[in-house]
Amino acid sequence: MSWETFLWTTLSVALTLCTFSFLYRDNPFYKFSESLFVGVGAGYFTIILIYNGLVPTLIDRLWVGQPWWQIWGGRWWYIIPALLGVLMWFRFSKKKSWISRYPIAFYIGIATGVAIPLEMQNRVNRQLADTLLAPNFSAGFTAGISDIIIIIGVICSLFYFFFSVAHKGTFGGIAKIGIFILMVGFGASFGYTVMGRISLFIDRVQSIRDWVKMGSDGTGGMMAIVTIVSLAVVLLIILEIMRHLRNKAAEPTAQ
Amino acid sequence: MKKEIPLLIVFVSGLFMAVQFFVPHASSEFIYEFVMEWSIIIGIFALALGIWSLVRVSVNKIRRRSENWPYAIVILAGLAAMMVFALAWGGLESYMFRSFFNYVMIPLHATMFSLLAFFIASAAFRAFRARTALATVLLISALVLMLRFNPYLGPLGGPEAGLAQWVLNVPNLAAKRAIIIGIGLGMVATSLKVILGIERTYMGSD
Amino acid sequence: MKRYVIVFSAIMLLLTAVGWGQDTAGVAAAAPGGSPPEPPKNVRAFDTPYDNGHSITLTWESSASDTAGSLFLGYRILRSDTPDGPFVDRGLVPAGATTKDDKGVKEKEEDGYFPRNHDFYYKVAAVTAVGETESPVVGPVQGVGQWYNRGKTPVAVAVVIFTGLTLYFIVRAKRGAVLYIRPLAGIDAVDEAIGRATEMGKPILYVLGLGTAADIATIASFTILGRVAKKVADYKTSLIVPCYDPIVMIIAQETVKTGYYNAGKPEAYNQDSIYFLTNQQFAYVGGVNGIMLRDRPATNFYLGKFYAESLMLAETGTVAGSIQIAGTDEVTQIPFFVVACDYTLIGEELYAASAYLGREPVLLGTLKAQDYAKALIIACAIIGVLAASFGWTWFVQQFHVGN
Amino acid sequence: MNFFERLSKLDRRWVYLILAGVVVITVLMKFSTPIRINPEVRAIYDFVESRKAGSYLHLAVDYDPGSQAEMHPMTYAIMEQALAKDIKIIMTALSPNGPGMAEQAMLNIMDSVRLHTGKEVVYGRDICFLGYKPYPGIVILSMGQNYRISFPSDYYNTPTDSLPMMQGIVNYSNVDGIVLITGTSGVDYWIAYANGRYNAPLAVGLTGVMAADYYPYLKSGQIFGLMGGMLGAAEYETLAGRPARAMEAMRVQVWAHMVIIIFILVGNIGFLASRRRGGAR
Repeated sequence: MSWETFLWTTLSVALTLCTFSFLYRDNPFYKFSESLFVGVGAGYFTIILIYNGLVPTLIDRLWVGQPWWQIWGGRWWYIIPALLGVLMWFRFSKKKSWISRYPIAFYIGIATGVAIPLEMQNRVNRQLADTLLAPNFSAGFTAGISDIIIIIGVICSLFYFFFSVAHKGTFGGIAKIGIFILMVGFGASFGYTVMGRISLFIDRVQSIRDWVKMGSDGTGGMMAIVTIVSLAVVLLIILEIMRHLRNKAAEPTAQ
Repeated sequence: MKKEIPLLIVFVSGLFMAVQFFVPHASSEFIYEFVMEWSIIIGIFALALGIWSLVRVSVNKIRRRSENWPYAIVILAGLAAMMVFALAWGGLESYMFRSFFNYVMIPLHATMFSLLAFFIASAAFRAFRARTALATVLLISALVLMLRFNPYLGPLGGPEAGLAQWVLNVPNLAAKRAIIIGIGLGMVATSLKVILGIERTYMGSD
Repeated sequence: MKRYVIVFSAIMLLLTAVGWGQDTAGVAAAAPGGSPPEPPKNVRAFDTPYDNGHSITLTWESSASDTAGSLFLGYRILRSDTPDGPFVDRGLVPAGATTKDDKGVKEKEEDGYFPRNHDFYYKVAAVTAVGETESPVVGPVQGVGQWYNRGKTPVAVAVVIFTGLTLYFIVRAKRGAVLYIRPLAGIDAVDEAIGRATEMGKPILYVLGLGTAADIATIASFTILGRVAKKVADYKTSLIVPCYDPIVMIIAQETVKTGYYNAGKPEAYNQDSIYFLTNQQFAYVGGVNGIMLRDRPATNFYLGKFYAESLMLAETGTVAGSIQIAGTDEVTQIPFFVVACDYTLIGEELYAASAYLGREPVLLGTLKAQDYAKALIIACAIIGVLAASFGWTWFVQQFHVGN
Repeated sequence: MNFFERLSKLDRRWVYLILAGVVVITVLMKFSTPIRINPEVRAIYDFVESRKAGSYLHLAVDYDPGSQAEMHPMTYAIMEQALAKDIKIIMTALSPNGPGMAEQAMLNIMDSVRLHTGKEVVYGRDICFLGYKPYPGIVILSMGQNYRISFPSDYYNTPTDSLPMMQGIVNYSNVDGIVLITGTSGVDYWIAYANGRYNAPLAVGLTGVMAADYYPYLKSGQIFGLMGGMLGAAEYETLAGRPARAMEAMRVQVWAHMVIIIFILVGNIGFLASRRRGGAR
């Protein structure tokens, strides 16, 4: 194992431990790793947007190997969105910042215009069409009953979402069944997701284990670094416990 | 000029895109794709404003020596480092840029994400209490799903796995479907309000 | 010995027939010891309906050799510019299929370009281990683009009905009709939550989620933010809005400014409190979590698009002791908010919230339209299920949306 | 504050600490969870176990790197078992990213069998990997006729006929059975064609998400065995007496879930008990 990889891995293990310290409480180690992540993340995003966004969607299309001032050989009409983009920068000026509303209006108009038929189709038409099925009793009694429960469930839950009718009387009763069905669904969703999430933490524990292994299989220097980092962590924990005990002794006992 | 024209732009471009949906012809597809690229390009130019805002807020923090100001330096350093690594040395292939991505961003990303395991545990502990009938229903259906793959309790494909599958496929499906239909109507209503100019707070005040 | 020869030649023929590596299409071979398959019958080629024009649909009736248990491998689609060939292999369809769209992309300069308004001739060949038998040539046929997609008619009808309802109720509301709306716990809590922040002298945190300004959930969140900002200005509390997307940040700034302006306090508006944080999902979560634990906001709003971070934010907010009001259209994340937050706007309630907060008659009118649409959907569902149960398929088919 | 109230108001950090502790301990300790074996997994194990030395098994490795965490342990366990019993394995990969998975599994297993049993596994004599071809439906059909139609040569471009173990092996009727490990919907082709048209005995290993949908095929006898997800793999490792990767992941997950469930129960016991003591409020 090369020193280079080992040192980079040590850095990532250290940052991992800093982040986990958040579970105990906010502290300088977490603040550091969080700020680093925010900065590095924003920088990474910027670079990716320049190289994978700006260059292929705009620059490569405007300039096709000609002298830089001559854009006519490329797809010159891409100058229009570029100008719209530049209009956004009028926000840097206090007086003229309203000009930036033009590209925003365009952006919002496109987004909402696309959404109207698309969301109507995907969320309303398709979901409704999928509901219009005869209960399938040929697949067994339970299957048929389940189909009926689905239809009733959808209808009752929709009752819950009525805004302009008071949830009272029969209407309120149906809406009440609806909210119960919604809760069953929410519980199921929650329980279903728990399975996968633990493995994320398992993966982090294994990566720390691998790093310790890397150090103990490596040279004496690597071993020393692993030992120092581990001792530092243990020391910090001990200091924290002592601080905690001291504070507790100083406080008047609760109750 | 300041407000009427933008509202007109919203109306025209919105109506145009709504109609475009029903036209399968290649020329309509071409316009759709071109317009989507416009949105991407506008987004790229907007990024400059985003970065400017992050830098401004951080610099102000440092200048005013507000609480936790040293961490604003860390933010700026991280931002500058990534930009310099890539722009000065070899773009996306730059050694430092890639190493920072692999050994700083990826582990921080994975670790931050893995905190979710703990939050799930504490949320379950704190909130899954049989306080009301509704809360009890939520609790029971979550437990049914959590127990489904537990080898201490029964075989895979056994009755409780069947029950879990049923809860997932029947009441859960009904609930999801109703929510999705409602969301669809809400989205269309919101979009209509924006296109018609009824909802215009986002457009500024003057 | 003779057996080996037969097996060997059969293998060689199979290799030729299935044609990996080489384009040996069109070589129909008779095999010793077996008869070639029957060709597919009634091959038809026509312009694919309701598309952009860069596609042609082929249909046929199964070859008599395509039976269960047989060694039938599939159908090969062959295309040419002239009736006499040469024919190009356009792909193999597995046994049992009776239709195939031969299509490509519309960009001339790209691979897989499929010309529009161009004459083509087709053959369909039945392929077995023994050989290939081709149908007669059909054509000429052209791919033509259409100007209206009839498969989308149900969507068009739905949009027209819904728009009509919305306009009708807006007009009615403008004329002064009084509309009732039922109370919504999450909305009623907003005033209380802002008041609490004022009492405690602590800020309010408003998170717009991970959506871009092109997501309708984010747009809905802007409309809520505008109302919240007005109340915040009224109460003289401060507002923090960390953003995930630069355009979202810009629009959020405008929105909050409008809110302060509407409250008559434009001078209290501070642009720096609405800032861009970062565009990496978990870096953003880390940043927002940090704000929650350091600035200790009295109230957190999470309205917009949220993914795995929903629970991470809500749990940290609980630790910080904030009142939390959440709402998202991400169906998988709603349960986490329901479990961890004080108030959750479930699905459609998120889109209704701005009307609730603003209480303007015009906006309430749109809520009424949404309710009528739901009533219509429920009616269609009941009639449709009954129709399906009694075999009245025509009614059900009217709801089917094509591609 | 009584015990139950205290319990229901336990600081969240204790929850975190206990969960983290359980995960770390279960990752580091090498114990196995009592896995209850399901008949559909045992069927596969018994099938391989009852083969005579020198018989053939077709192992289809049709998964992508994305599902390797669940699928690799199944592949490894079956290969180890078969090779230890001198059963010859024919491997194919019909998912675009499958060949890399199959080759990795094969090379690792050849090494580990050599290491553990001292037995030399020879490519071409004991095991072979025919490679990848597109159009899974057609490939599966053609293999029912003759392996050489789709695979005239193996993954390494050696003519299939020159592999010693492939002498006299024409199609599915020459192998004792097919075990398919997959994370893709290609499983439908295998059931319809390999089993449906050629009556080849077929067993499947699927991702946890997919497994539930295939129990009907087990009932109808179209597949004779089924392993679902990490748990299925762990069951197989238990049967084979070599708890490994799946077992590690499984014991951690199972215990972590137990902790969460126990916390939910403890929270509720505390809550209900303190409410009863507090009387009607």
